[in-house]
Amino acid sequence: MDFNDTPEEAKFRAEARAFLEANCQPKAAENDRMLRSLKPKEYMQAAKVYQKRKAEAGFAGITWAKEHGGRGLPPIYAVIFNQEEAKFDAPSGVFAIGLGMCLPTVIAFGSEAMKERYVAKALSGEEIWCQLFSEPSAGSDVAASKTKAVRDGGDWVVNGQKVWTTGAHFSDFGILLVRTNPDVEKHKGLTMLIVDMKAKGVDVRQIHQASGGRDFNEVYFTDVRVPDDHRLGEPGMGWSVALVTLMNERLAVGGSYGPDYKEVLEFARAASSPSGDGALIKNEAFRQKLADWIVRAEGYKLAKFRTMTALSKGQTPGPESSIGKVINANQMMDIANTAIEALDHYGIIDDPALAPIDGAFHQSYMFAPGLRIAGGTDEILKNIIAERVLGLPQDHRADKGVAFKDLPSGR
Amino acid sequence: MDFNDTPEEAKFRAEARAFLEANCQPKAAENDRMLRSLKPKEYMQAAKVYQKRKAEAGFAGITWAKEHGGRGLPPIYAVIFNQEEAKFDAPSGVFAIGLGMCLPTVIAFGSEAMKERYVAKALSGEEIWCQLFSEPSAGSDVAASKTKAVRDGGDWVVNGQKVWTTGAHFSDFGILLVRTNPDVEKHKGLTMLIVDMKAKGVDVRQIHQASGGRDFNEVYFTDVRVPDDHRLGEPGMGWSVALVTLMNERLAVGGSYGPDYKEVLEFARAASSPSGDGALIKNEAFRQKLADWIVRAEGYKLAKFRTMTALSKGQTPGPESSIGKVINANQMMDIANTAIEALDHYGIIDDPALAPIDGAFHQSYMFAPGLRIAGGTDEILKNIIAERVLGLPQDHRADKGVAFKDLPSGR
Amino acid sequence: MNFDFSDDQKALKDEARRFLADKASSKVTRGVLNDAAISFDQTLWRGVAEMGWLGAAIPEAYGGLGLGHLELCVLAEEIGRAVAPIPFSSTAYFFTEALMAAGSEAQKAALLPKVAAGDVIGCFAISEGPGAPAPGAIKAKFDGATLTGAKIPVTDGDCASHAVVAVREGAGVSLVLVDLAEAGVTRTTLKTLDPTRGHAKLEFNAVKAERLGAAGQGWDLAEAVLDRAAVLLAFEQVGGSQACLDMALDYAKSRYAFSRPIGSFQAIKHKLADMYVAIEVARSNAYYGAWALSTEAAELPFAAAAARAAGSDAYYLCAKENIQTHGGMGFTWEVDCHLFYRRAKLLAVQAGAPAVWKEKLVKRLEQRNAA
Amino acid sequence: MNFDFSDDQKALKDEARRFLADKASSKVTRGVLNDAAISFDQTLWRGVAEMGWLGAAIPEAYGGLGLGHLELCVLAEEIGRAVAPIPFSSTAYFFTEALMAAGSEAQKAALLPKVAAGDVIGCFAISEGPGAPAPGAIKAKFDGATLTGAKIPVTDGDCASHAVVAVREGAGVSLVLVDLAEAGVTRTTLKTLDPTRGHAKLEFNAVKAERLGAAGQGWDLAEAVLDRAAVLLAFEQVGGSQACLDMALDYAKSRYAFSRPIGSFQAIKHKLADMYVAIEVARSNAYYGAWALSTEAAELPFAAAAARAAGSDAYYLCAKENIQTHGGMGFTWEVDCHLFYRRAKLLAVQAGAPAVWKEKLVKRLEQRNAA
Repeated sequence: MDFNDTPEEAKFRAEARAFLEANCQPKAAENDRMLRSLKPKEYMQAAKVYQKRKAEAGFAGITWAKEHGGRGLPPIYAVIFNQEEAKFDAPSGVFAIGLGMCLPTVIAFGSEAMKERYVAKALSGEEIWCQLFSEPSAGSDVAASKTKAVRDGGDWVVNGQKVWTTGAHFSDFGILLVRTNPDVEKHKGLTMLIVDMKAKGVDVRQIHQASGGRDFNEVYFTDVRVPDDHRLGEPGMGWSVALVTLMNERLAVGGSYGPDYKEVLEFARAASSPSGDGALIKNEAFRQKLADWIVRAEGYKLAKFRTMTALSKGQTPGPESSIGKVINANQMMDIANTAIEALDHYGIIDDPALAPIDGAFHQSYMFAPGLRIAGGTDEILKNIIAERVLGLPQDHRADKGVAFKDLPSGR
Repeated sequence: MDFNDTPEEAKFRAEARAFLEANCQPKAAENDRMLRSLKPKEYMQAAKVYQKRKAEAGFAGITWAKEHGGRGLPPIYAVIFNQEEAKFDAPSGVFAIGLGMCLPTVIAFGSEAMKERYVAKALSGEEIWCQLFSEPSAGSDVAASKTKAVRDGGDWVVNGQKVWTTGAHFSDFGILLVRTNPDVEKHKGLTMLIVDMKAKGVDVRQIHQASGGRDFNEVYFTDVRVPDDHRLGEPGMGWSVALVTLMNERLAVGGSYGPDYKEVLEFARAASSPSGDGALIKNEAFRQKLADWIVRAEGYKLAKFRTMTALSKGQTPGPESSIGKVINANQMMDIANTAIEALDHYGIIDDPALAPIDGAFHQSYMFAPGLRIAGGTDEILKNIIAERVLGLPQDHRADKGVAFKDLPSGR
Repeated sequence: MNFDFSDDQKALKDEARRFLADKASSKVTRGVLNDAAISFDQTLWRGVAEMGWLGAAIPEAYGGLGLGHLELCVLAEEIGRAVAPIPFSSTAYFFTEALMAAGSEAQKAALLPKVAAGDVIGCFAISEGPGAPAPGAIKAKFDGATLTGAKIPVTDGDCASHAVVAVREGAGVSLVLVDLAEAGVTRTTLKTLDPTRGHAKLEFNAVKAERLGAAGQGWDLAEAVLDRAAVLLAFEQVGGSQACLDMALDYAKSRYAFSRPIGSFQAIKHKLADMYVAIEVARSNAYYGAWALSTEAAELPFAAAAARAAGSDAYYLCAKENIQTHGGMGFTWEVDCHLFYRRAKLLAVQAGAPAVWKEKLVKRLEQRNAA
Repeated sequence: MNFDFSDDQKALKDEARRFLADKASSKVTRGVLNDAAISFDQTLWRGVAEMGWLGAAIPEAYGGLGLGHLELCVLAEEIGRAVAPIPFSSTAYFFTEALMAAGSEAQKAALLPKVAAGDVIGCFAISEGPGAPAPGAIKAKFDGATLTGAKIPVTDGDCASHAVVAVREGAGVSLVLVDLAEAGVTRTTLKTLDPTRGHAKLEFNAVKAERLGAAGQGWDLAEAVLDRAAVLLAFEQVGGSQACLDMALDYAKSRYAFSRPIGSFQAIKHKLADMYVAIEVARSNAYYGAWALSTEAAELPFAAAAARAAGSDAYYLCAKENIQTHGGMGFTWEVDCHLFYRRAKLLAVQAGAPAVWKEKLVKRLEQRNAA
């Protein structure tokens, strides 16, 4: 056992580091606070410049085939670059969904013409992509998507609504899951399209979150015309296309957020104990909780090292990576709640100027409930672990053999 | 709000107390440790004598109609007697299931002749009853009982096996749920019989529990003949009969077991803290846990007072009493586990001569897993709360409209 | 055994629920939530005053209804259920209880009628920064006539007309009564997790104040007031928890996923059953607190701590799992889930965080069962 | 990045699993469980010795295989999975590690070969009664030549031939080596929650003993041995947890209720998913401990504490929920669930209960991030 890179990996890591040092600032704090409220225009400019350089330097699409502008390297190299990039204030977030989920789908199912048209421009950051799957009545059950596309000559005419779309308001294109045949079973009547987000009839509205932020959007489609040559996969095959896209999602959302346990330690040295005597860090109840957080945080980090090891041996990691979000979202909430309560009455103050760590605990408290839901609820992820990792039988399927239009749908 | 009896209740309580003082010894400890291993012969003798006196004094069947030898009083009076009886070493346990579950069923569904024959003798403790519902492959799903009864002339011929039968080895009679028609739906092919536990072909074997004790039995039936006049309700109506019996069960198992929090406090004053400095009771982590136990134990006790209040106003309590076992079984395990771990390495010793409180924590540790299962698992009880208290829709029923014999049954 | 509210009290509860359903819909709460300039809803406050709720536990001699604390408990539950955006708890629990416990005849005669009429908004100022307040740590000073120091945070401190303040006086701690209109008072509104209630930092620079109760008795008085308020806050927590469960139930029955009501899935069933169990435990402990409060029983300190601990845990569980049950919808600003999630945290930390009350509970158990 | 065991180590693990499936079935474990007179299985012990496992981490110079600690870790996982009724941990983790860490050349030469051959059964005696042992509390005395005092409990103390004992020597604590065949040793077998392993109270009355390591260094040595043993015990805990999950999975897939496999109900699915998550966390922390142990890394104390805390929590969860998943069957003596539930508690409390290791973990975090 060792935590060392192979010689090739070490060489690559050095290159990556050199590129990053040349192109961005190292991070102030060790752990980033992602998913804060929206990035401003200037950020977007910087992001595009950075992505262009990244592509020129060959650090975009590291695992992609050379023919698509990639470098054809095994996944471990992408992980290594991400590890290094995470140490810098690299504005790569806005491309994550496009390059991580959308374009791989385009590459897998798109025509030569489409790949020609879209892949390079996405890789170089010229064009930004979003993913349009979830709907108000199709969250955990994405395959229940209702957004309708009807064939009209050479086009599809799309009407409906998508929701929780990250980055829709600054995206140029999106991959869109639509219902093209309501007369067959739920999973069999879906089709995947590439939609121009600037097209007539596309209306993007930001969602006001319970946490106060506006990180996501709803997207309304009114008679939006999509040429049939912008279809990914055959009509009715949309679900199999979507599965390819979703395979990558959970990896994307698995990160750990909020103050890490080292920051919690610093906080606890400064804060006072609920029992009134001395510092919080001296409180045994708090120490036992802190130990549990360390164990889970380390366990999650080390599990990722095991995944990396598998990658580095050329194996592909399975849905076990689902455990990350289940652990982190709940732990983030528990840490935030414990810290806030440790402040006693003062804990209600969430003004970054007055609250510890610029109000990071309070942001965690308000954001964690969303994290328990985004990219698969705790319940869905546990189903996935139970069924795909542990091989337990599926729950009863009420929709088996029933035409989509005849399924009960409630509110 | 007050915790006082009404004048009538107070009068009754005084009578009860007088009877108890005259007939049994007050308890040494405040909380009893029920469900220990089996009572010896002498105990059985004492129990029968006590029950006879109880019946003569009119404290058996307090809520039963006068015509059945009862006193025709509202349920609150039974609760009051039980409260008082609980303060004494009263050997009433062996009659609990018979008088609490079996005989009410006999009274509700039995012929005049059967009531004539059985009710009085049960009430006076002359004859003891048990309940034969659960089977190896019908636990949570009791209605899936397989034990077969085939009509032969004036008799039913019973073959099969029941399990987890409390007191079968010292019972004279039992109410027995049997499958009389496998060709109809699960719930429609059951019938309830009264079986003579001393009859030919009835074989009672004690179950060796994981905890080491032998509190329950398996009962095997081989060509056991039961006269048709010992049927309770119509053939095929067994499930509705069983529901009447089961209504009372959860109330029966809802008690709280293991050391109570006052004993835990005593223990914690004597034991030493895991952090090595001073007594366990000074340890803040332990204190927070103790607080949680107090809150739940008090909550459970006070919820029972609310139920009593309803009873005292003539209302009947619903399945909300299910919360008792869910709270207590898990808390019993948590308390036991915490106490054992607080003893560090020494905690592994379960010799009553060496372990605290005569090994009560260790007995709890080994018995609690059974308590989480007996009389409805945590999962079943939560389903009951969800469906019957909260009115949530039933889960999908795979057995709807399928003949019992065609149902998949696994192992 | 009569461990329940009377029919009259239940009727009052129903009346309160109907009134609040009409006058304190979430639209009203959001009015305060969305406007940083407003710290409470004037109309609702007036309405509540007209209903006489502010004087429910105030003797008729002082302009109250003289009903008693059981009545105040049922009102508290409904106010908690409605997440009402008014300084009710600060005024009717903390300020009024402090006045009634320690106020001189003159003080009571001067203020209680105005409280009952809704013309005085009270607040209770102990905290002086992060962490649980301790008698030794109180820095705000009282020289017998004037008060100097700072209190942060003070719930409803931005809209209150009067404050009861814990101060250092000589070696000990006293409570003093302050008219916040006096010269030398500076209020700074605070941004908090629960903007549906007002919070402020109160700074006092040689502000005229009068003692409430005897000098040096302040800490014991404060503890007594906190115990009484704890029971009432526990009822707000029970009401809020129940509202979350009701909301989650309603959604779970009508929302479909995989062509079934999500409430037919065991994961949701057991989640809601856990909420129900937590509420039953909290409600039962709250009732016991109500009994102790209304009878001035010696069990009050123990019962109050248990009620408060149970209420805080139940509300946190119910508020977060109500969001979870609602899925994505529950994380939107438009759906009310977050109103409860925010209020749950305020009710958990004001007047002492859960860990503090659990510590008190064990201490009081130790006292009750002295070794 | 190579955070996994090598192919050779995995092959050794598979070999161990096959061997134990054959030689250490639950029938063998029950042989010890059901016979109070037997404290371990002789045949299995011999077999394990012949496989060379006892000497896996002992250098060839001392008769061992000289493989190393990573190999010992994979063996520990399989031994934990099998709930093997043998004094393996006491001998191969505690006794051997103590000897290798502090033994003189003579001591090592005299004993290690016998350990590797299975002719010496070792045990590690620190506890002197309820509560976590502390250096100040050690009462057993060593006068430079003989040992007097009592140790309770000592895991495998009833079958061990030798013991490493923590003793008071002057002001400090030392470790001494005792041949339990010496005069003055009294053993009293103890009744415990896990009868598949032997436990005893050892009383020493002026028993001949020799120092292991320097005088006064005993506590530091003991701590070092405990850290090393903690990692190995964590692997036993991971193995036991995994066995519980496998058992529960197998049952959940084949057991029907309401005409469906119980594993198709979300309550069971999520229960087993929770077990899986706990095991992944425990396994990852155990691997880190293995790395630190095998490389003598400075991170060992931190890693060992994390591995032990994670292992204890995971095993308790998995053992109790495995019973719950089995329902009534799981509560019978005949079904193996309780073997794991019993062993889980032994592994949790021996060498320090979970709370003790969590406290160590935080202390070590504080040291690592000195203020």
